[in-house]
Amino acid sequence: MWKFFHRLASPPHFYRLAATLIPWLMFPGLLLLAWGSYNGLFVAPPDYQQGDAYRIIYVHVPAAYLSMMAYMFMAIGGGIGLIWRMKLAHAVAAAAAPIGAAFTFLALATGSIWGRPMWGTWWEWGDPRLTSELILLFLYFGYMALRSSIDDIAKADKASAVLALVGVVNVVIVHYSVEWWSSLHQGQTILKKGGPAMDPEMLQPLLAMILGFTLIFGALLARRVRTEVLYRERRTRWVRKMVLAPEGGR
Amino acid sequence: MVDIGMGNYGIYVWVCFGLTLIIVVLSDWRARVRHKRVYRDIEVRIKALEERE
Amino acid sequence: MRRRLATERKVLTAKLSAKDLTLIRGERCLFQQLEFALDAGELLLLQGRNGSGKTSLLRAIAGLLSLESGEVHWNDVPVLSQRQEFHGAMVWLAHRTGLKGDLTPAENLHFEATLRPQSKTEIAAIYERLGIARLKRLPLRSLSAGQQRRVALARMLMADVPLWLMDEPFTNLDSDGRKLVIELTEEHLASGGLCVLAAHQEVDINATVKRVKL
Amino acid sequence: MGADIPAQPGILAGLVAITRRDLLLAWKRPGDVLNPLFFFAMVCTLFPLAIGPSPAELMFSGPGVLWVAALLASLLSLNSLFLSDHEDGSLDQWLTSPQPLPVLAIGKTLAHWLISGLPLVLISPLLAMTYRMPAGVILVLIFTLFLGTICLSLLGSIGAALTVGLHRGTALLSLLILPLAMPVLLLGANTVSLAAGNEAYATGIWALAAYAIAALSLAPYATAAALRISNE
Repeated sequence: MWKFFHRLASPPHFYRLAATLIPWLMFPGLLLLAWGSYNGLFVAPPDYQQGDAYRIIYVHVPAAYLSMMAYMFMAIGGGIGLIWRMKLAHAVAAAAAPIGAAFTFLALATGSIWGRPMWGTWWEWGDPRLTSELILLFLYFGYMALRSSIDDIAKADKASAVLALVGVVNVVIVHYSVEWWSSLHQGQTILKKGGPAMDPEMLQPLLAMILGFTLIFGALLARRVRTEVLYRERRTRWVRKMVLAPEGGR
Repeated sequence: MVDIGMGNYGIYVWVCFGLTLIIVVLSDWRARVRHKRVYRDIEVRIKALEERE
Repeated sequence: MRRRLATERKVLTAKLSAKDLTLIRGERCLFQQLEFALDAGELLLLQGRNGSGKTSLLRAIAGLLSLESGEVHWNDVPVLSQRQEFHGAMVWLAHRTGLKGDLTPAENLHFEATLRPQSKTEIAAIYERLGIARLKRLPLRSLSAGQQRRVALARMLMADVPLWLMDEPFTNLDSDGRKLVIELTEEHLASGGLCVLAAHQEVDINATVKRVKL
Repeated sequence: MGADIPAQPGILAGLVAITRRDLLLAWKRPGDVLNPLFFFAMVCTLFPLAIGPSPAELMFSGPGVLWVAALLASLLSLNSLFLSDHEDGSLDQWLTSPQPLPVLAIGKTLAHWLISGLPLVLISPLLAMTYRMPAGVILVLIFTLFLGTICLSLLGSIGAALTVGLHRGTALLSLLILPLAMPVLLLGANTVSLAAGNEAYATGIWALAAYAIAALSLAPYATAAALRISNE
């Protein structure tokens, strides 16, 4: 087991493994998305309260969930990198940030579009989830700004790892404080998300979408980590050998 | 046939799904482009070094 | 009296060594597979041009830089696993003195005294020796660069530690000052101390000198 | 006396010394203390000019305005927290001293709070009065600002440590710290608003106090780690 992890952490091994992994994540992910979208859009019955507008949750919920998950990847990757000095973990953290920011943006945009017919406004400060998500987007911006303003990669890795760990504690605090805050101001009824009462015909596509999104996230992450690894290892012998090999290494 | 318009909500729903598609495709495309660029830069540098030796 | 004996004993066992040190800063490899071993009473001279990595090596020894590979050992234990003990046994004279221009030498040194174990030597004697006794109530920024350097030297003399790290200690000093630095280093080595000194020129000193060329 | 080991300065001695040194430095350069204070007062003056002098509106927006102004003012002084110590080599000396770095970080943060946080708390009643805040609410404001500025100084020390030595430090620092500081602002300002509306506000105070304690026990470690990294 330990040996497996050790090999996984070796950059050339990971670089090759990720390349074979990407299609295996990408295509099932796309299939699940297609199935989930079809069933979510056309098969699942309309919600008795929100009508067809609720179908936005099929993209909003997975995006919101992945925005958190990407942040966890950043924080955990950074933590592992700091404690065990594992360079691959830092590469994962660096790669997760832009993907997480993209999904956070998507969650915000879909939440806001959903708000238009439901609340009659594009932005409702009273909704704690949207507000937390906005703060999360700012946290991503801060993280990426810090990373890009430090030239030395090793230093950037460590500094942004500290920031991500501090940020993860903050995300929890933001969540609860914003919830408290919106309860003060009698926040509007918020987006209904799942729960035991949900019709299986509605729930199944949602689960498929969540799983599909996760696989796509994995594929995107693997692709970006490959780039990070390649760049960080640009002076090593294995990269040199790969580049000079007749068939190349993509 | 199903109702594409979904009452009055169709436009919102379709925009959301469209946006999702755009963001996923764009993310993947950008990641590919970045990888190619990094690879090419490294290739150029290594080959230049190789020729000098 | 007993105190001094204790200090001497501590110093006698002291040993600074390193193996396989490699440091990469940005795009450049500053040194590779560097090694040295330094015993009590010995001076390690780091020589090299400007920008050859002398300061980086000193910073790495002090534990301020993380190395690509290799470890520095203090008494055969890796420095990073006993940071506090090691830092309690060293003092470093850096290019940037770490003294505040707004404060007087006395105020600066009063603060410094709380950071490290202090020797019993009278502070007045140290001021006298360094020739800064009459300056101690003036703001540091009103002193010349050489005088500020002497205040930084006072910090080293005040500390009761076996290991001195010195980065270009002769900068800004007049010939008297340079002689003084040599004398102080010789005394420190003679009492069983260790010293790592980075300089771009030759140092004429009466002690066992080991060299690292960068 | 323990004769066999050299006298090792105590842990608290380092904390006290570093705080004392920073206060002494601030004493010799009073501008560092006064600038954020003036900034705070001026931002608080801007708002009535922008939204009009109607007492009802001022009473309504007072807590939020005072809190946002306090947040921005404490942000203003953060950039210089470790900057001069980094530039003149003091950081190198602390990092190579046997004193535990988190303790030194607490000392620095304490000094920063005494220099830039506490004065804000002290002049806040004056500004609150111009916003027609009743005495009871002012008391709540003082208390929340007291706890809040502690939180902000602690959070800010992490950001200042992360950005020390970077070229675009100031703008970056705000970008890093503001999202982290949002819960503090939210808790503080809303607690005062609740008090102003004669509603139960104890939850906010407790939450702020909990935040301050958590920050006090965790932030110094993050600051220390960040300093080690930034000073490489």
